[in-house]
Amino acid sequence: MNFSFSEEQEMVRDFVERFVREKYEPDMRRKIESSEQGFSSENWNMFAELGWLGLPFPEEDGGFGGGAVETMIIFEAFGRGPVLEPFLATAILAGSALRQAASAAQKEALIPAIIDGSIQLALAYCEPDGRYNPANVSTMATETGEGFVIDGDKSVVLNGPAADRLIISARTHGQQHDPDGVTLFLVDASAKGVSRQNYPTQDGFRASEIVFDEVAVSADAVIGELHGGYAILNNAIEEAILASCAEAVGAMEMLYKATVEFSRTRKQFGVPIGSFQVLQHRMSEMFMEYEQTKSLLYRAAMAMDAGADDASRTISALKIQVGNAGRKVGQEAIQIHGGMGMTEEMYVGYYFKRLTMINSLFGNIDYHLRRFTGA
Amino acid sequence: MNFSFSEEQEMVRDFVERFVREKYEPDMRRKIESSEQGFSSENWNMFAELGWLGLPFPEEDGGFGGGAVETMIIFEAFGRGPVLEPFLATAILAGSALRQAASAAQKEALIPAIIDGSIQLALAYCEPDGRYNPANVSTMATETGEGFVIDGDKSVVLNGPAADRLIISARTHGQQHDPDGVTLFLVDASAKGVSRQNYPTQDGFRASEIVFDEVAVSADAVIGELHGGYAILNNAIEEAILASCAEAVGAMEMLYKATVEFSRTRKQFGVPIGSFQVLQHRMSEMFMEYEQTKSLLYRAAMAMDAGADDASRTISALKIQVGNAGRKVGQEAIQIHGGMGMTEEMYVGYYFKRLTMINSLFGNIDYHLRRFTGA
Amino acid sequence: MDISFNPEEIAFQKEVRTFFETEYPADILEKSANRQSLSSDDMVRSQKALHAQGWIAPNWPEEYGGTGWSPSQKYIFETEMARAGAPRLVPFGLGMVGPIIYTFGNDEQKKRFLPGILESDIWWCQGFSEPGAGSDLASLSTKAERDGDHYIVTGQKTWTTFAQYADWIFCLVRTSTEEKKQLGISFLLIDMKSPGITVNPIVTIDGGREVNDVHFENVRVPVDNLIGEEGAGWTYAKMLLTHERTGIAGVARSKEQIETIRAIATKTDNGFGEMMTDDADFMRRLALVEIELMALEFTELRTLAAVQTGKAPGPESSILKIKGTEIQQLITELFVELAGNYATPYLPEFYVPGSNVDSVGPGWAADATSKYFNFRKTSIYGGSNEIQKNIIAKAVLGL
Amino acid sequence: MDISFNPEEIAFQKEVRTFFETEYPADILEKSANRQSLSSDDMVRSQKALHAQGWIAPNWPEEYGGTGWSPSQKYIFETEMARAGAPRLVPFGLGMVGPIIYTFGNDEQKKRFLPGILESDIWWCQGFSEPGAGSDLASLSTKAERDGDHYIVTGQKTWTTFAQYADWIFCLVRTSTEEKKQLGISFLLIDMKSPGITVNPIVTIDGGREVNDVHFENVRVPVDNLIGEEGAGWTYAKMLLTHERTGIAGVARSKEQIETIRAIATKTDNGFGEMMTDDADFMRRLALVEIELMALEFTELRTLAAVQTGKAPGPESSILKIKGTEIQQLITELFVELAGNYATPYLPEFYVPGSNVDSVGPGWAADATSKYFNFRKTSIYGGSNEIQKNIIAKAVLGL
Repeated sequence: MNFSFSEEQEMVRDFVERFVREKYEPDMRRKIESSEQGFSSENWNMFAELGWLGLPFPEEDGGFGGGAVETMIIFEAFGRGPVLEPFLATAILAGSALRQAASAAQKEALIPAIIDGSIQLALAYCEPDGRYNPANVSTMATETGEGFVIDGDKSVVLNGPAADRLIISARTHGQQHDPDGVTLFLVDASAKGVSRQNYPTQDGFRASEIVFDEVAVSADAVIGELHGGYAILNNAIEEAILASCAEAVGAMEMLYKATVEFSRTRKQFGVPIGSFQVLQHRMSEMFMEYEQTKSLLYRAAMAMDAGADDASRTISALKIQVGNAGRKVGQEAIQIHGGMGMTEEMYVGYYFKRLTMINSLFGNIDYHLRRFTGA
Repeated sequence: MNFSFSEEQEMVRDFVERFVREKYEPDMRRKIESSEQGFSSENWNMFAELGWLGLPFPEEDGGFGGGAVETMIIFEAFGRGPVLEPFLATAILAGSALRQAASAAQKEALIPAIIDGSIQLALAYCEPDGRYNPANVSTMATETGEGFVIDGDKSVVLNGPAADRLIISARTHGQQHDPDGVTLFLVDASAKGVSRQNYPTQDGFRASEIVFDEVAVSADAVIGELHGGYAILNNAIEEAILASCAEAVGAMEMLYKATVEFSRTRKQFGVPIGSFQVLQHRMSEMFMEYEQTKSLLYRAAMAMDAGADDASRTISALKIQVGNAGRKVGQEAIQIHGGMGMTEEMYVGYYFKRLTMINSLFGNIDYHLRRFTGA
Repeated sequence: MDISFNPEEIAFQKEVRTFFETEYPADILEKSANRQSLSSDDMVRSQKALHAQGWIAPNWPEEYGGTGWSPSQKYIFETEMARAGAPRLVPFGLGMVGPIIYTFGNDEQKKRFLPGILESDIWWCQGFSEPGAGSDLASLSTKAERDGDHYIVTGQKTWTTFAQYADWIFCLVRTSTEEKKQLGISFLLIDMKSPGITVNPIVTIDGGREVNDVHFENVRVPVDNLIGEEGAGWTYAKMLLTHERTGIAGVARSKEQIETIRAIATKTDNGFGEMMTDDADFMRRLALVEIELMALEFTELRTLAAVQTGKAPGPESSILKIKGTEIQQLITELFVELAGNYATPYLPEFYVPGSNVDSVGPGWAADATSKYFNFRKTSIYGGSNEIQKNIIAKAVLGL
Repeated sequence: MDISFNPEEIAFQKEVRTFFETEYPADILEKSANRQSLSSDDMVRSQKALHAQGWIAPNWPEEYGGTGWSPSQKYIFETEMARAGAPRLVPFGLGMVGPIIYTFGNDEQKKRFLPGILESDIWWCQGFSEPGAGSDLASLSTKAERDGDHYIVTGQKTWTTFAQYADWIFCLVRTSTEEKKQLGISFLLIDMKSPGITVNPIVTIDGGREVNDVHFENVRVPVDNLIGEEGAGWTYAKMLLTHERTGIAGVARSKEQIETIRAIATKTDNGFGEMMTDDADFMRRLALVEIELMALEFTELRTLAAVQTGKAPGPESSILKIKGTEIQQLITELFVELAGNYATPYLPEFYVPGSNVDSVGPGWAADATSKYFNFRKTSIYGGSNEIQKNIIAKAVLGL
C-alpha cells in the first residue's frame, strides 16, 4: 500500500489548481456561465494544449495513460471552480465508452480529435422514464439492410448543446428494462432526425433533451458488441461518479474554508460569529465530512486502478457519502453565511448547487444504497 | 375539537403524579427494583384501593370506563418513575384482551379480581423466532375431546414471574405466519406443563421465557372466537403502545429537565456547563423532541378514543416518534451528564434504559414504518 | 379531549370549502395548481376575495376586523385554504405590521393604516435586516435623526422581500446611539414614494428576484409615522420574533405538499417498471416528514388552545418556527429526489407570470430544485433557527 | 498511490495470521468468540503472548521495544488481530503511560517502568478525571504537597477503569495553586499499594463494575516518581488527548463487528419467515455505518502515512476519536436492533468469568443492550467528543 502521489501526479495537480485559481475567480466564472455557450473555448483549447484532455486516454491512442487517480486529481481541482468546461461529458463519460469498446477505426477517428480539442462528445443514456437505471432503454434501434434506424427520446444529456458527436444507448433486443439488448451507437449530432432542446442546468452547465426521429446510422456506428452496451455504460457511469465525486470533494473544501473565513470576519453581537461554539462545532463537523469524503474518494480511486473486486461497491459507497456529506456541508455553508449565503453574489452558492446536482446525477443515495447492499 | 382535560382527568393526573413523586424517589425505586419480586405489593394494593386498576375497564364490569386518554394520563405520570408495578402487563395488555373478547363468565372470574388487586396477568404472545410479528405463532393448540393441549415456547413475557394467569396465543389453524388461525387461551400459570425461566429486564421490570409442554386446557379457556386471536392481539398491542409511549413522554420530560438542572449546577471551565451554547442548543432540541412527542401522544390517544380511521396509523407514527425522539433525548441526557450520567447512582440512567426498551418493545421503528406506509 | 369535529365545526368546514369552490378566483387556483408564478395583482385579488368574505384576518382581534374564530375554526380554515390550493397571504401587512399597529399604534394610526391592510390596497414590506445586522438585529445602524416634525432617515435595509411592489415599509431605525443598543431603536412607517429611497433587486441562489436592498438617503419621514414610543421599537419587533404567529409553521400547506408528493409518486416511474410509491426508501423518508408534521400540527393546536384559555403563547412557539421550516425544507428536498434527473434543468422563464416556456420533464419537477434552493432562506429569516434555539434555551429552559 | 499489498506485505499478513492461529492462546480466542468476559489473568496472558513475539508495542519507537513497522504493516496487524477475535490491549500501560515515560521520563524511569509495561507484569490505571473535573480536566484539585523527598497526595480520582487490578496509577496532581491552573499540574506515578489509597467501585448503567473512585489520603509518593518537570504535567497529558494514537478509532474491530452482524443477520428470523438480511431497512442502516467506516479506515491510513513522511500527526486525529466512537456506538445499536425482543432480558451473571448461566435467547444477544449502554462512555471519555470538536475548531480551523 502507498498513499503518496507520484511526482507527475503532483505536477498535474499543481497545474490544474493554478488554472482554477487564475481562471475561475467568481467574476470570471459568472461571465463564462452566462455566455451563450456556457463554457470557455479558450479554456478548452488550453486543456488541449496542456495535454489534459489526453490524460484519461491510453498511450497507444495518443493519450497519456492516466488512471482513476489522475482523473481524481483533475476533478478535485475542477471542483474548486467549479469548472464549467465539459471535460466530464466528453473525456470521461463518452471517452470511457470509446476507451472500453470502440473499434480501431472509431478510436482513430475520434480520440485524437478529442485530445486536440477539436470535437466534443456527449453520452445520451438517460430516458424520460428511466430515472437512474441505465438498462431502462426504450429508444429503439431497428436493423435495416444498411445499418440501423434509431427512434426515441433521451433526456438530460450533459453537454448536449455543444456535442459534435453523440454516443447513444438504444435497444436492439429484449424488453424495456433488460440489461441485455442495449447497444451503443455513435451518431453525428447534426444527423437528420436529431433534434435538441437545449437548456442550462441548475449548476450552470448545459444539457439537452434530444429526440431521435428515424435517424439512420450505418452498421459501423455500433460501439462495442451488439446488445452489449449495458456493461460499457455501467463502467462509464462509474468513472463519471468518481470524477464528479472528486469535484464534490473540491467543492466541499472550498465551502468549509469559505465558511470558516466568513465566520472569522462577520460580526454579530459585537464578536465574530466564528466565536460562537455552536457554529464552531458545526464547522468542525463540516471539516470532518470533508476529510471523510476525501478518504473514501482516495479509496475508490485506488480500488478502481487496482481493479479490486470491491471497486464497484466502493464507488457506490463514495456516491452515498458524497450525497450525505455534500448535503450537510452545503446546507450548513448556506445557513452559516445567513442571508449572504442566499445571494447569487456570494459564490458559496456555486458549490452548494453543484453538490446538490452531483447528488442527483448518476443515481442518488437510495439507488446506490441498493447497489451497495446488493438488494 | 377540544384539547382540555376534564376535571376528573385532571384529578387522576394529580393523584398519580403525587404517587410517583412520593413513592418513586430514586432510593425507593432502587429498593423496589432490587427486591425479589421487582415491584411493590404495597403500591399495587394502593392502586387497587384508589381504583386505578379499574380505570381501563368498563363500568358494567366493575370498572370506571376510562379510555385511551385516561390510560395516557396514568402512564405519562408512571414514566416519571418509571413505575415498576405491572399495570401495563395486567390491566392493559392482558386486560385489553379480556375487554375485547372474554365471555361473561371469564370477565366475571377475572376482572373484579384484577380491579381489587388480587390477581395479576400476563399476555404471552412473543415467540423466539417471531420478532415483532404477533401472527408468527408456532405454539400449537391441538383440539382433544375435552378441550385443547398446548405445546410451544413463549418469549419475553412481561410480568411472567408474578402472573397468576396467562393469556397465550396458540395456533389452531393455518401456517406459522398466518394471521388467521391464532387463538387466545386463558391458562393458569401453575398449570401442569407450564415452566418459567424468570429474569429481570434491562430497565428493571420482570419477564419470563415460558415453555408449554402438553398443557391441557378446557374448551372454555378460549378467549374470543376460535382462530380469531390475531385481531385481539393487535388491538391489545396498540393499547400497550399508547401506554408505553405515554411513559416515554413522562421519561423524556424528566430527562430534559434533569439535564437542564444538571447543566445549571455542574461547573466546568469556571462556568456552569449550561452556559455553553452548544449544550444550550442541544437541550433546546431535547425540549422540542419532548414537546413534539407529547403532541403526537395526545393525537394518538384522541384518535383512539374517537375510533378514528387513522387511529392505527397514528399509533405507529407515535411509536416511530418515540423511538427516534427517545433515542435522541436519552443519548443526549447521558452525554451532557458526562461521566456522571454513566453511573447507576444518577437516576437519569433509569429513564434512558426505559426509553431504550420501549423502542425495542411492540415493534421497533422499522416495523412501524412499514406499518405506517402500508408496505 | 376530543379530536372529532362537532356539528358546528362540520358546518363551518362546509362553508369554507364552498367559499373556495365558488367565490374565490378560480384562475388563481388554477395557476397555483400548475405551479405558475402569481403576479402582484393576482395576490391582491386573492386577498380581496377573502376580505369580501370577512376572512382576511383570522388572527386579528374582532374589534379590528378579526373573525373571532376558535382554534378549531382557525385550523379548519387553514386546512381548507391549503386544500383548495389558495396562495398564502403576503405576511407583511396582515401578519406583521398590522398587529404591531393595533397593539402599539395610536388611534390615528389605526384609523389611517389598518383599513388599507385589511383591504390589501396598501402593499407593505419589512425593513429590519441590514447588511451588518442579520441575526444580531439590534446592532442595526440605519439612522433616523429628528428634525422638527420629521425624522431624517439614512441607511440601508436588505433582504427586503417584495420591496419592488411595496407602497410602504415598516422599519427599525436608530433614533439614539447613546444608550444600550436595544434602547435606541424605534419603529417607523415610511412611504416608499418618499424622495431618497432606492430599491435594488438581489438575485438569490435559486435565480429569484424577490428580495431587495433598500437604500435611504436623507428620507424625510413625519414624526406621526412613529409607532409607540421613541426607543421602544425593539420591544415591538421582539413580539414578532417570540410570540405565537399562526401560520408560521405552515402546517396546512405542508400537509397539502405531502399529499401532492404522494400523488405524484403514484404516477412517477422508478426506472425499474414500478412507481415511486413502490420505492420503500423514498416512501419511508416521506413518512418520517409526515410524522413530524402530524406532531407539529398538534403542537400548533395545543399552542392555539392554550392561548384561547388565557395562557401566554410564549416562546414555545419557537418550536413552530424551527420545526415548521425544517419540514418545509425537507419537503422541497423530497421533490428534488422525486424529480430524479429532471432536477437538473434550470428554466427560470417558466416562472415569469404569463410566460409560455415548455418545461423539460414533468411540469411539477420544473421548480423542484429552485424551490429547494429558495427554501434554504426559511431557516435564516424571521429570526434564524439558531436564534430560536437561543430563545428556547433562555426563555423556556432558563439557561 | 496503490491500494494493493506488495509481496512483502502479503508475506507479513501470512505471518501474523499464522501467529494468531498457532501461537496465541486459543482458549482466550474462544472465550472472546463466545462473548464471555475475560479475567484479568486472561488479559495478561494474551498480552504476554504478543510480547513473546515482539509485537506488543507496534507504535513505540524501536529503541524502546517497538516493531518499526510501516503504516501498511500496522494496518495489517490490526486487521489480523481483529479478524482472529483477539481481545484489545489494556491501553493504560502500553498506549498511555508508556509513551509518556519514554517521551518525557528520565533514563532511570525508563529503565524502571518500561520493561514491566512491555511484559504486562505491571498493571497500570489512569488518574486524570475527578468528580469536579471532567471535560475541564485542568481544574483538577488533587493536591501533591512537597515534603522533603516525597509528595503528599490528597484528593479523589474517579472514572478509573480497572483500578481494582492496578499495581500503579499515573496521575495528574496539583503541585501549585499559584499560577494559571494548567501550570500547576504535574504528572506523578503512584504505587497503588501505598498506604492511604482506597478504591471503591462505581456501578455503571449497564450494571458493570469496571470503573472506580480512587481516594488518596496523605499518600506519600517519592519525588523520583515525578515525570519530567513539576508543573509541566498538563503539556504531557495534552499530548495524549490531541496526538495520534493508533487504535483509538478501533477501525479493525469495528469492521469485524460489522461482519459479525452480517453473519448473524443471515441466521436471524425477521418474524415474517425471512432472515434479517432480507430486511432492507436494517441492511441499509448497517451499510451506512460500514461506509462511514470504510472512509475512516482511509482517514486513519492517511494519518499514519502522513506521520511516516514526517508530517505532524496533529489535531486532525480528533476525527479518529469522534468518528471512531460514533461508529462503535452505532454498531452497538445495530446489535440491539438485531436482538429484537431479546434486547430486553438482563442477565449480568452471564459475564462473570467462568459462570454457567443459561442465556435467554441467542448467545450473541445476551450482551447487546448492556454493551449499548456501556459504550455511551466512549463519546465521553478520552477527551469528550465535544472537547475534540473544540480542538478541531481551534487547532485546525483556527477559530
